[in-house]
Amino acid sequence: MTTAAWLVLAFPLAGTVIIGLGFKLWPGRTAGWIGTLAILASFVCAVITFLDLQDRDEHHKQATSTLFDYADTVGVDAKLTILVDPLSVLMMLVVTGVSTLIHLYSVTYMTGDRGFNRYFAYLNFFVFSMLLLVLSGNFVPLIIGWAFVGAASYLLISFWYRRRTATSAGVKAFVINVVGDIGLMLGAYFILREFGTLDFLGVFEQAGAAPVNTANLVAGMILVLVGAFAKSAQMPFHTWLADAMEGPTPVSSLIHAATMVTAGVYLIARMWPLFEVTPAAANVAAIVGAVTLFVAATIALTQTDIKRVIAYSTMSQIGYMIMAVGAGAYAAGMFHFMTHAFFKALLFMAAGSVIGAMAGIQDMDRMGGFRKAMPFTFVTMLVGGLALSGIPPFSGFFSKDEILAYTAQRGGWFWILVVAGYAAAFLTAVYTFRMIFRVFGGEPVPEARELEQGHLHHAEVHVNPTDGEVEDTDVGFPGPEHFIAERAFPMKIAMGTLALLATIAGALQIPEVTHAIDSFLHPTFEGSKYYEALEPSESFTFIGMAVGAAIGLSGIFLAWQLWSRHRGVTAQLITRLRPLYALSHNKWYFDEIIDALFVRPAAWVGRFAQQTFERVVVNGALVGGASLIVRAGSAAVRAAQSGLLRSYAALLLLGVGGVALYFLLQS
Amino acid sequence: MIAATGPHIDVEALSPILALTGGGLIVLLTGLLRPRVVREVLVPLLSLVALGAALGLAIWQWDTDTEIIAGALRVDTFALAFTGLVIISAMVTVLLSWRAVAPREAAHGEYYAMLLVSAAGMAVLVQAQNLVSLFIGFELLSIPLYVLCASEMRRASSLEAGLKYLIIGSVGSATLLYGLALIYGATGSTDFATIGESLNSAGGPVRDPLFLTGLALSVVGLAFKASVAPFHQWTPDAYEGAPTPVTAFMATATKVAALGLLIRFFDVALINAQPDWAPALAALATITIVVGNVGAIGQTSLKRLLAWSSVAQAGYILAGIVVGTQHGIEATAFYLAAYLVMNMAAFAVIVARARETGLGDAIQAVEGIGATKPLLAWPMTIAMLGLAGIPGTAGFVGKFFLIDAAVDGDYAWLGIVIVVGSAVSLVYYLKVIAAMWMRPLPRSVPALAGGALDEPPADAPVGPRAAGWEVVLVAVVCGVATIVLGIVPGPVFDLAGDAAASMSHLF
Amino acid sequence: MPLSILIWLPAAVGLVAALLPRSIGPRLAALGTLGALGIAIGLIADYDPSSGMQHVTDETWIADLGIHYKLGLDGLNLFLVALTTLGFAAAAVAANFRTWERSRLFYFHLLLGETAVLGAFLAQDLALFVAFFDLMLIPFYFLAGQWGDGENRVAAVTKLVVYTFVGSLLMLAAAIATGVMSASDGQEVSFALSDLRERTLGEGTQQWLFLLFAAAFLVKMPAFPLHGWMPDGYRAMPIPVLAVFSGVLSKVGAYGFMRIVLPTFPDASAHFQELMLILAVVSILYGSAMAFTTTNARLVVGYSSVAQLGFITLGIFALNDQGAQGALLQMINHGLVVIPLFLIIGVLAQRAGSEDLRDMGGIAFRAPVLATLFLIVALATLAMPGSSNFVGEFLILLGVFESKMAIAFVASIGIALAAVYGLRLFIRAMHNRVGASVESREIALRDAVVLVPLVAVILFFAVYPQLALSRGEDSVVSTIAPAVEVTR
Amino acid sequence: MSEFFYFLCAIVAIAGAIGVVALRNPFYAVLSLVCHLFALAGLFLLLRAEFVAFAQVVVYAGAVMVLYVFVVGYIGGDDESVRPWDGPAQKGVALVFAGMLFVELCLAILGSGLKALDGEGAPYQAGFGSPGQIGELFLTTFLFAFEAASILLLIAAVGAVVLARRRGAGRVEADRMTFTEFMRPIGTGTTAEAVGTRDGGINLPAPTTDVVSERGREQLEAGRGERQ
Amino acid sequence: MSIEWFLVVSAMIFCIGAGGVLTRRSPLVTLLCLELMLNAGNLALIAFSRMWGNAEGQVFAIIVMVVAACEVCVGLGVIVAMYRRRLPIDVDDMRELHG
Repeated sequence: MTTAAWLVLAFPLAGTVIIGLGFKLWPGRTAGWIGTLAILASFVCAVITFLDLQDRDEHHKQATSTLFDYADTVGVDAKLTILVDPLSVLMMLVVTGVSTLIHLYSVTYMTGDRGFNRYFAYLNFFVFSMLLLVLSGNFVPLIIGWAFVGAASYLLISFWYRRRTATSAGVKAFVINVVGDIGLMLGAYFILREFGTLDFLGVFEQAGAAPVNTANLVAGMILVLVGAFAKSAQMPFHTWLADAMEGPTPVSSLIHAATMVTAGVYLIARMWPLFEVTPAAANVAAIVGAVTLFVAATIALTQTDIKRVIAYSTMSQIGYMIMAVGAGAYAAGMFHFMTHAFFKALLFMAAGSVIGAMAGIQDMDRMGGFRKAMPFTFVTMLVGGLALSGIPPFSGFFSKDEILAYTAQRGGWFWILVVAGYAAAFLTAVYTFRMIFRVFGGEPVPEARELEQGHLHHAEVHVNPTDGEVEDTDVGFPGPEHFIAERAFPMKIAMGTLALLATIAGALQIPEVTHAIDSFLHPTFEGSKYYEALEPSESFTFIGMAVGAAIGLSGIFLAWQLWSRHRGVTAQLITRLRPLYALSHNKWYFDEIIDALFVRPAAWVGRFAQQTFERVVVNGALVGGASLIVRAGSAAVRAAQSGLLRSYAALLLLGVGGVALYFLLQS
Repeated sequence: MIAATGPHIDVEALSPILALTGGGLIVLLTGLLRPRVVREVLVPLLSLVALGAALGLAIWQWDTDTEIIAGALRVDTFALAFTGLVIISAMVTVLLSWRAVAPREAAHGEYYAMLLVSAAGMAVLVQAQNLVSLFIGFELLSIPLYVLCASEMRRASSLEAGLKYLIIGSVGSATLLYGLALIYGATGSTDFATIGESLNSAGGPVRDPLFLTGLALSVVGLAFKASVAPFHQWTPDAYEGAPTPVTAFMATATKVAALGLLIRFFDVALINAQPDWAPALAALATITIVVGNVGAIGQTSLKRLLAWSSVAQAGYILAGIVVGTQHGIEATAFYLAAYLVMNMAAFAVIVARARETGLGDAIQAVEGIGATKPLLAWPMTIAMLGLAGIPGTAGFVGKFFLIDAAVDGDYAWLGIVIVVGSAVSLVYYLKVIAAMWMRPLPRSVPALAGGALDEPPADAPVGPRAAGWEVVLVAVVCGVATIVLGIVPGPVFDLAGDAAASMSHLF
Repeated sequence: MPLSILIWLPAAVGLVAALLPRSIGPRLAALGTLGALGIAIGLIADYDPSSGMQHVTDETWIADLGIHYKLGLDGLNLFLVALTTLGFAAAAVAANFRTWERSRLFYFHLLLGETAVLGAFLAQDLALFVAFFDLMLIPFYFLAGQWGDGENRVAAVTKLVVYTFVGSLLMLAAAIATGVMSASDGQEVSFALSDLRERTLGEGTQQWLFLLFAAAFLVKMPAFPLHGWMPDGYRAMPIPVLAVFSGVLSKVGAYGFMRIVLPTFPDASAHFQELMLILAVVSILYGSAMAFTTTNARLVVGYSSVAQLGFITLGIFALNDQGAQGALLQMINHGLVVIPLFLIIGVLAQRAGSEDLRDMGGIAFRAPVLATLFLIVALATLAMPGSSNFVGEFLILLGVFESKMAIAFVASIGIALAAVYGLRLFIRAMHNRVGASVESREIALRDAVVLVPLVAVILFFAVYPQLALSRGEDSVVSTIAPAVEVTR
Repeated sequence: MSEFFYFLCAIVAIAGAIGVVALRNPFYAVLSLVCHLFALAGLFLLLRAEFVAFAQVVVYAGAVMVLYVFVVGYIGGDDESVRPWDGPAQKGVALVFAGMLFVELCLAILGSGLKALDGEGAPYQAGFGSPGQIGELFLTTFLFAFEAASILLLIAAVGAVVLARRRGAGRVEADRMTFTEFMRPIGTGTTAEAVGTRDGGINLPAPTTDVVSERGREQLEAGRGERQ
Repeated sequence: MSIEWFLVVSAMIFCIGAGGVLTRRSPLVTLLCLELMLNAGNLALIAFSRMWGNAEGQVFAIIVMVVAACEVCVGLGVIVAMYRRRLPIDVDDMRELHG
């Protein structure tokens, strides 16, 4: 069974190496197909692993395997170990599955891009890293996977590296992720100090016995949370996610929606034994999740870049998950992770299709009326939207409401979080359908008309959608061609499949009916004090679901009122609620704050060191000073060497006097 | 009427000095013969023979340890070792002088005779066993040097150097004389042995002001010859003005003699008073190191640069005397040997370049020779690195030894002064190296590949000329010696050990 | 015996090569360095971690001073020796693809330098170490002064030599003092490290000796604020020389701390621990700050080295096993990344016609291979997890975390800053629009010949750092044991 | 009696010394030195050093001083011109330094613990300081010094000749020459010629390349120029 | 007359000579001053020899006279040589060598 798991890791790596080494050889789309097949193979292996796991009895659904000692010295046991258990298998399945579809989607979407092979090498590398992350059974490989996905995300964000916007966004993402890595590393130190091992199982065994809320451990887990937040774009480490939309759309859909950004959720769920002995840290997670999900939702309301809207909604949805796992609703969190992977990936793909139709333009102000022109895209987007807004019977409905129900079950101040959750749910519905109405409703824009005539619009000159800079034609990516789902079969398959999943996945976990996820994950969370204990009462559950559905529908209704029925009302609203609008539109000024707090001071220090300190102290005082003294002495001595014989004699006599005096004093 | 019976004369022990003086007289007389071959070939050859004989005799006498001629001289290993160093330096000087201008100006016979007598004077100085022979040796050393300094009479600077050296030198010797007089007065004897007895006897005048002042004055006189600051000021001028071979001789042999005498003075005669004089000497050493090193910075005349550096080196060596241990004497002796070969290599190169270019001893004379003249560039490089104390050269081992002795004698801070001084000294030593390797050959200076002459400049009777094989030979041999001493110092260490050992049981 | 061969082989070859005709000399020199590399690999292969010091040679050199010609190989210097030979081999081969005037002299100096560095690493006698340590610099003086870049290179390199020699000579004095003072009366003076370890000095003595040694090593590294020689010196050196100078020579200082200072002056090391740690942290932050503001590519790497050596110092003065292990590993890693980095910068400078980052950019598309190599090296430089550098920094910070937690937290900022300047260097050179006068060309085969193996080594260590760790562990632990004892 | 004699000699000696230092005309300075030497000889007599006193008068005040007078006459004994910068300041410095030294010496002499110092000296025994005793010492204890002194005198004389002999312009002696030329005796400028026995006129302006030649100077200037 | 008196005189002469070296510019006179210093030494020697009643001092004094004579003649030789080269006979003008 672990062999299959190793294979899961092996295929994407192999894909990366093959594509990378042969980057000059592969004609046309070959590299794309290689990549897709590699991921597909690893998906198959994941399924095999899953089946093996199912064969085992309840109490032995856990296996570890060590490849070799990575750095096993002086009390540090960093081994290359994988841990296969329901949690990691679930992650494996979702990651490989979604990745396969997105690879498929990319094969056409990226066609014609001059970086086609590089793209698939990176993408495979990402999948490898993500799987390493979810499979690792030891902190060091975990951190490695953690950083690798960060690197992969950097590479793909600045994939179109002729764009300054892309490269700077990449750096931003990378640096914030490194901060996360550092947090994780320092957290690992605390854990190592506490339990003397870096091996997950070793740590977890001792964790049960550990006293609650010991300062060391709390500090450690909070540092671990920093890692989780940075990766999952939780506040205040979220600013990179919106900029990350510089990457190609499939990348956004795979990395920045379906998989990588949810790593934080996985991490917290994986570390549950530690978090349960450090409730303080767990609560921090829950609160930050709640805040993020609300703030992100408010921001999403006013963004006009279609990808950024979805990005902020991703933030918000991950907020839900973090809140869930923070509150102890692990199964719910993972469940929402899964459904979210489906419908959010779907939404991004649909958006990609629209962008294709707009020939690279992402600004919703310039879109509209695509309903007739691209029915398939419209339907899939609609499905995704409904799932996102939590309308029954779509998957999002069940997962989100489960989260809220379980959180509410914790009682006490958790109710505040729940309220925030419902409020955000309302906003979610609003901004989601704002997007849909603005893109597909209303008068068709020229591009839409052109498409209705059956011709896909092509821009004569490509510009960077972010800053309007004209693209570098010498190298010429992003590619001159672009594709829409209606015309590309692979894209259709990918989106269709996801649409289907987004619709039905909810069936896995219908309250009082099915408990697939719950029971599947049970072995992992055996002994958790919340896993069984937290069981919302029947009535409560259904009230919650009713409320959820109602909120979702009313949100959609409001959106319909504002952006479909009375267009233009929004303008008045904006003028009336200027400050709120500004706050939301400027993303609560987080970029500015961080800039003022960290970036500028660092730059200032750098300049000070460069321009002042180096010159004045390092060269001036230390080097210059010394040489100055020496030169002064030299000048003096050589001035005394005047060539005047009598002055020589004078000095000689002076010396005589001095020496004689000294000796006289000795008597 | 007193029947005067001459003292027994131990000719064997006296033989080195006899060889030197006798050789001097022979050379002087031979120089009167007229054929040019005699003057320009035979005379230097004879001088070399005399020196060689002296050296051989010194080695033959290596283990003797006697007082000769009624206690005028003491011949022991230490004295012979230092005599040997002096003789070697003199031999090198003869080689450097062979085709130099100075002998032609001063007439060969006289020139070499004075060189030999001066060497003899140094030998007397290090062997002196009573105040009178000390003083006479001192003068025997100086007076010929005064003349030699001025011997390039067509050059004003040479005369200037001579006169300056003579006047300051005479002040120095007058001071020395007065000091010796006071010592005689305080102890009532001119014989070292008797002086030592009366000093070490109970209630002896060791702490008597009369004696101490005499001591102070004589120290000054000797320090002056060793060009210890603040009595160093004649050094740069005299070294720059004097003919280069003479400079080489002064820089090495004179130091050897003066420091040898200082050792006898302090580390043997006055060893019991070491706590009294050591601080003063240490202070002088520090001043000397500082002054010498900073003075050398920014010099453009190589001879002047080496003069200042020799001042600094004197400071280093003084550290070995300060501690007043056998270890220190050993270190001093070794360092003097190392210092001798390093400086000789440098001076040989200067002579060679001065002959090949019209640039005299200016640093431009060596610019760019790294590319064209490895046989000169490498010895100079090694010499500079050695003087700076870079590992792999004699200088490093020597400094190591000196610092070792300093620390051993609880003068660790002096060791640190030494290393700081060496660090500063790199500034000017590297300047020379940079000139040789990292600057282009000055365009207008004729590059003499294998001594092929091109048109001499109009104003010089004989223009740039070949360096002469013997000069190059000296440079190479000394360069190699520097390296060898740096890697296998063992043998020379043993000799220095013998020398030091022979001192320990004197008084 | 094999060690003596290893040390003297380069110098001998260099001498021979200097006498052979111009056509053969350089090739032979390169072969010589490769031969040394071969020997080093052989030594790694037959190294036995369990049995302490190996291949010990112990001849009396200068009996009167108690100086021995004593060499020995253990886990502490094993990989540093290998690194040295690798670095010089790379430099010699790389240099072979360029034409130098008076080339034979160039290689003579280069190989003499290799001998000196190897000697410093292998010496087990303090005096011998000092000798090699001081000698080390001279060949580089000639290399930079004669074949260097820039108008005022002579002044720059003179500054470099004098500055570093102030430190080295102070150490000379301190070393002698150590040998003499540690010999209690009756004992024969000895400079053998093994003896010095046994003969402990008084607290006060240890302290001033420690400071003198520290001066030498910190200057050599260089560490803040003693890096004044670095900017000019780096600009003055020819690229292959600079690669070894920064990649290998700087390690001798750090190595000296571990090999000499910690075992010989345990009390002083403990006494000055905070001072050194703070100095190290400041070096990290300052170096990083300089690295992401300066625009000269060489200096970016130069200042990053200041930061990296700060990390190494940090690990050493954590005064515990983790820190030391990490420091040792990090020395190797830093050498491994810096050498290719400088060679790459050389290539980039050819492309852009300048070493200024502002004139570079955008050649990744036409030079994917170069970009990939550069990317790997850059990510390794910024200690990305999965690189061996990460393991090094992980252990170092763990060590500091165990001894002085607060400092570990401050130092970890350095990792984030490293990400900034690392990526900045890569992006400014490779991404964005093509620079004005940049000729966008793929890496030439002759450069690849040198770079690819180096990158391969980096990748190997990234996958299996255990190789170095397991071989080093016993020696490191036993070497620093005295200092660790004191802190306990 | 002896007191009077002592003071007479002492005062004259010191006065003579001061005269040497003070008189601007070298010729007068020499003369006052002569007086000084005579007075000193007197003091020697008081100290029972008859032979030394005698030698002092004959050798010193006689021979050496004559040499002086000759040279002064030869190079013209005109007064030292007064320079602006060596006015009182220079003299002041000299006075201070000399005074300091004098004080120290007096401290040494008067502060000494030696009883004998303020005695008349050892009891006089016959023959003390007589030529006989001195001569005996010279031939026994100080034989070496005696011989060495002779060498010293010789070499000093040679040196003086080397320095002071006449030189005229002569033909250039080529650096390379045929063997016969090389063997053929020519004017060499040895002592023999200096004392003017044979072809003294012929002297050789020998090659002066150790001197900085004109052309060399230009290059040096140029060099300095480009360095600054 | 006690020996000290003589010594004081000799010390005075010595210092006068030294002062002369510092003040006089003509090398001729400087040489005379050197003579003074040496004579001071001589006087001291003789005084001491009287004090100890051994003639070594007197012998020494005679040697010193020889030395003095030698210095004088060499010194005068240099001066004459300079005069021949038409060089100024003035120590303050001998400044080609300095720095």
